[in-house]
Amino acid sequence: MRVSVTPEIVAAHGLKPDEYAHILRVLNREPNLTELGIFSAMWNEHCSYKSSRVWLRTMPTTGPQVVCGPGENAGVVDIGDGQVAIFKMESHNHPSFIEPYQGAATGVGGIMRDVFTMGARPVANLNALRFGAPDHARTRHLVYGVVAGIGGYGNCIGVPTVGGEVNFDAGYNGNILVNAMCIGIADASKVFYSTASGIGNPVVYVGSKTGRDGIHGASMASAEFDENSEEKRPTVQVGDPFTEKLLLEACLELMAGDAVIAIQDMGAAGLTCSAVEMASKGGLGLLLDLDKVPCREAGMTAYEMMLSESQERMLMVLHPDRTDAARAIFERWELDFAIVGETTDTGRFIIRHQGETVADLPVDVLAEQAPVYQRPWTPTPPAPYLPAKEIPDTDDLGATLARLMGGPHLASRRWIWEQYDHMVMGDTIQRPGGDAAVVRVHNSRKGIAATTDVTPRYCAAAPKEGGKQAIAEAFRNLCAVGAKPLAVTDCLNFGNPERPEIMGQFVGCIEGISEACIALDMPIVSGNVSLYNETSGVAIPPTPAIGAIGLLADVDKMATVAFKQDGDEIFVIGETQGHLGQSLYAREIAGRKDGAPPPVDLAAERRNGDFIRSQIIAGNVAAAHDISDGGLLVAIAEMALAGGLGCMLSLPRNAGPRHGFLFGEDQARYIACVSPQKAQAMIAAAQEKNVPVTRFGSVAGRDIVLDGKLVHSVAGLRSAHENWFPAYMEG
Amino acid sequence: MKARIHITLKKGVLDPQGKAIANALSHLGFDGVEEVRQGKYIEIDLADGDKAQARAKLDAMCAQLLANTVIENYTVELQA
Amino acid sequence: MKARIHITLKKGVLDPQGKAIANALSHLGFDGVEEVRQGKYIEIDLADGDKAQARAKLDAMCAQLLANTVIENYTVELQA
Amino acid sequence: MKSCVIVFPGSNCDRDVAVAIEASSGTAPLMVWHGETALPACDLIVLPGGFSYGDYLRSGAMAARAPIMRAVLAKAASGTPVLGLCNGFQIMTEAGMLPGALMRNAGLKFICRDVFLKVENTDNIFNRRYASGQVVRFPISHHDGNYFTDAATLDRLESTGRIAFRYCAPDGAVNASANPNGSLNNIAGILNAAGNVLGMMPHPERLIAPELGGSDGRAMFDALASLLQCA
Ligand SMILES: Nc1ncnc2c1ncn2[C@@H]1O[C@H](COP(=O)(O)OP(=O)(O)O)[C@@H](O)[C@H]1O
Ligand SMILES: [Mg+2]
Repeated sequence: MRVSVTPEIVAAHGLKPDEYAHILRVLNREPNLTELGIFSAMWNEHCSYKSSRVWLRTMPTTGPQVVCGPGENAGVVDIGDGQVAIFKMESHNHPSFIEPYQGAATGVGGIMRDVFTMGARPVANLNALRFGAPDHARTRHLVYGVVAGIGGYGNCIGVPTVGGEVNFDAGYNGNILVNAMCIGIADASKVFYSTASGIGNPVVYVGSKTGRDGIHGASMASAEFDENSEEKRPTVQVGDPFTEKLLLEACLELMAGDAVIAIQDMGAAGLTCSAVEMASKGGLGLLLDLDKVPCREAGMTAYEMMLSESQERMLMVLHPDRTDAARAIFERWELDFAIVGETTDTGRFIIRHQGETVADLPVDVLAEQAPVYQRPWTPTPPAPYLPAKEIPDTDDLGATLARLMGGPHLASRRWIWEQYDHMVMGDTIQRPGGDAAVVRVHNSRKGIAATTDVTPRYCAAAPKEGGKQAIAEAFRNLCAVGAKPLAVTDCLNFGNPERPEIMGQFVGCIEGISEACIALDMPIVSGNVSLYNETSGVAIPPTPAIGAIGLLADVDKMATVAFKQDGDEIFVIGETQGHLGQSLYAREIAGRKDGAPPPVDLAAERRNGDFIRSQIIAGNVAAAHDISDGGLLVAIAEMALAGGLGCMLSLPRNAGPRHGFLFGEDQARYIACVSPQKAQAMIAAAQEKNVPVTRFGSVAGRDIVLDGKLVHSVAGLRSAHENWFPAYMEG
Repeated sequence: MKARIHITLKKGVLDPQGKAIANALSHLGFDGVEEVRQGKYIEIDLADGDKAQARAKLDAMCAQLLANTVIENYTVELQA
Repeated sequence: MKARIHITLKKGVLDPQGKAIANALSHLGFDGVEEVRQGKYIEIDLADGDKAQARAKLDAMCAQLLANTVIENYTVELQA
Repeated sequence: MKSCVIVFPGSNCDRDVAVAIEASSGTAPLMVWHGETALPACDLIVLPGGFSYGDYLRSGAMAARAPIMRAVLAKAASGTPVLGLCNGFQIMTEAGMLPGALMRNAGLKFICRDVFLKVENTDNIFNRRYASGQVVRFPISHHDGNYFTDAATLDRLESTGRIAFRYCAPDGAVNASANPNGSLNNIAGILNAAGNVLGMMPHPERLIAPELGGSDGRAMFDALASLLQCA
């Protein structure tokens, strides 16, 4: 079949006229349709990072703990004892909007493949989700499907889903965000990379058969939505977690030996991206024979095979004399195994099908000469400081607290996490619901703490502060369980980068993230960019989701948020100024969406975080919690709910406006509960480190009481907090 | 009135269940199984007396809830 | 040869999925739904040419794997 | 003690239960591949949790027909203790080792959380270390745990003391609000007539140490280990 390439076809492949002109120049001829498809897959935003690349390069990615930073399937960090943690977060936004169950499920499947491709056994999954307003017509359906899909895939594979975050905001009505993160553990000596080497080595395809799934999915994931997006439906990929479980076990079994030279999972634009990346990294050529590719349907064209996004597939370069042993492993696991090509020294990507050469393209052009854009950007205008006195205090503290705790932003996410198996593998030491999840490194005392964070309303108001805050909050969540923060993965979700104001958000967030990563010693080791999250010209709030991990040397020295016993003293660590701009109180209670978000003092973050961690490890802290969304009183209430205990609080003399003190979202703060016997030691240590501590009360009874007046019973708060989600979902 | 509804995966959409069933059948020694596709079968008892109305209603039920029209097709049969 | 297999819950076996569908339909404003039962529908392509043999084989497949005869009934239809 | 854990494609709690067995008995179990046709001499067989064959078609259906199951059935018939946890329980009912079926949870959702169980029958090798009527806390983690059987079988199970565990409230009350999945009579686990086969949906292997959030499951593995050690 000869289709000549018209401008319409070029446009339908998402290539701009000047990009196509570049193709004509380097090829010195017209590409055929298959070749055009290959270019479009390699050069679209999703694979080439053409709008973001110049900015990603500015991010801090190194540190003594980093074994492998961005550029591979996932980032690799040292966790001591000859072991590494391998982790990454990735978006599956558009597919999840179209078909929430399968979109989310295949997102989880994809991120797990990124991790086990590198030789790690996945040990924990997390997810960062953003949905539209609760009262938007599609929201409930999307929540239902996405949560079921994440659970359906992760539960079946048997990797615990231990954490994540969920926001509801009208800004996501037309573009939900589904960001999935996976963490794996490997021996440092057994990490596998995607750089092919050697000439004439077999290129091997394993896993599921190739079908006509998600053809143009990668391009779809980068195309702005419009009213016609419903028509793009048949490109949905269906996940097969059972096959992925087999693939996981077979790959790890193969990797225990020495057969693998290079390995790459097939994700977006499957065979094309994986083959080109392996060849390009090795400076090689690659020959593929499509007649050897296991297909699910008869009559698939070269174009379809090269662009198929069928799930649960991998491409590897093997040592030729280990190929038979490798085949035996995959056959035992009842997976397809086919030698589909070989490495060459030509530097060309040559594809044969039914006796003909259907593509002959230069590898380096495909992989390295993708366009790179220095997109124009305009900074977000600064938001003015919003003083507490411009916002009224509440006259019913209890009702206000219950409204916050029982509303969509802060209500318990139990409805979600109970659909996720969060205990399988037998190493979940801190379950969902705390500041960070903790999974023990199997057969050791070590623990990996993990969290995902970003506060999009801060990023929208002040991108740079918001970027800093996302890292700072992740840092705090790790410190609050007693973990030493190690490294970060990010998932940068934004609108259309061709609009300067959106690009301005992107740049601002990256600057903030970078500054915070340096100050807090948390390099970025992997990540993903998702742009064009807009519908009919309306962009999502800037949402640079951060996934971070930390290390506990001994899981017995871990803190949780739950109040432990009557009489423990409650301290606020860090300085409270009562910053209400962009707080939940200002937005939800006072209806004020303006104002600057709380400023982030990175030196204070570092100092206070290091302090709380050292106090936890020293055994001085009975319970710890960082203060974030909702402020101090909300954090106290969360500790009370977790422990089933109340408290007697008293406003400090220099508290300033009461609502600012109780609901302000000042950064770099924690609550620490300390037994009376240890309080003096903790205070002395704080003074020595110049860390502000304020006594705020003690754990007592079954009610939250402030200055002698009942604020709310813990039991009553619990029902508000627990009921919102199930009641909402039952609709 | 009784309706029989069949919901099947669209052509070309991966059917992991069907694939696994086909494998299991061949392990059990059943040869000659070329393809297995699994769908749903739903029986609905309706109070309505009018056939045309019932059919319209069932169609709407399928489109709105019973079938996931992104990946599934459906057929409705009405019995007297 | 193509076979269509219907697997339905036996009478008296509670059908949580059917019940949930009935509830959801009424939530969506569909009235007059008296009962919903959900079953499975399986299509099998067989290489066999002989109808009687195929039918015996399909029966055995149902009894041995496709249906759980503790709670389910099955029917097999053969198409040319 | 010699024990075997059967590994089906898609099993995913096989390692977890092996850890529990080793913690109690000091000896790691043998992991036996589903495709084997014979079992070594052993004192305990475990069918672990997970999603054998993806739980496609029906949970446990395909695993119940795996080659190794013939040997498992034979050992069970000759009195070897067999423990089925979660997917293992589903496999047992599908294989006819235990009566009834595990249907989709009444709420239709997958549920992972700790539940309270009332220990009903302690006169068996699995539950000897629990007191009759004791309330224990185990996690559940399943989509298809809604126990169903016909009325006559249910009567027989009830009247012959074959209910091993029932879902209950923290104070031991067995009622509808303590029933997470719609199981008949709040049944969480049952025994065969001889008492050497136990199938249950909850996961005792997940709560065997304080750092995991509790140790109520430990007693089951301790009981098996001590009994089998002096056997
Ligand atoms: N925002 C980011 N920050 C840091 N690294 C990034 C970011 N986005 C992408 N990367 C890195 O770029 C590489 C390519 O990303 P991607 O195409 O998403 O990986 P994959 O092909 O495995 O899906 C990865 O190594 C990823 O970690
Ligand atoms: Mg990858």
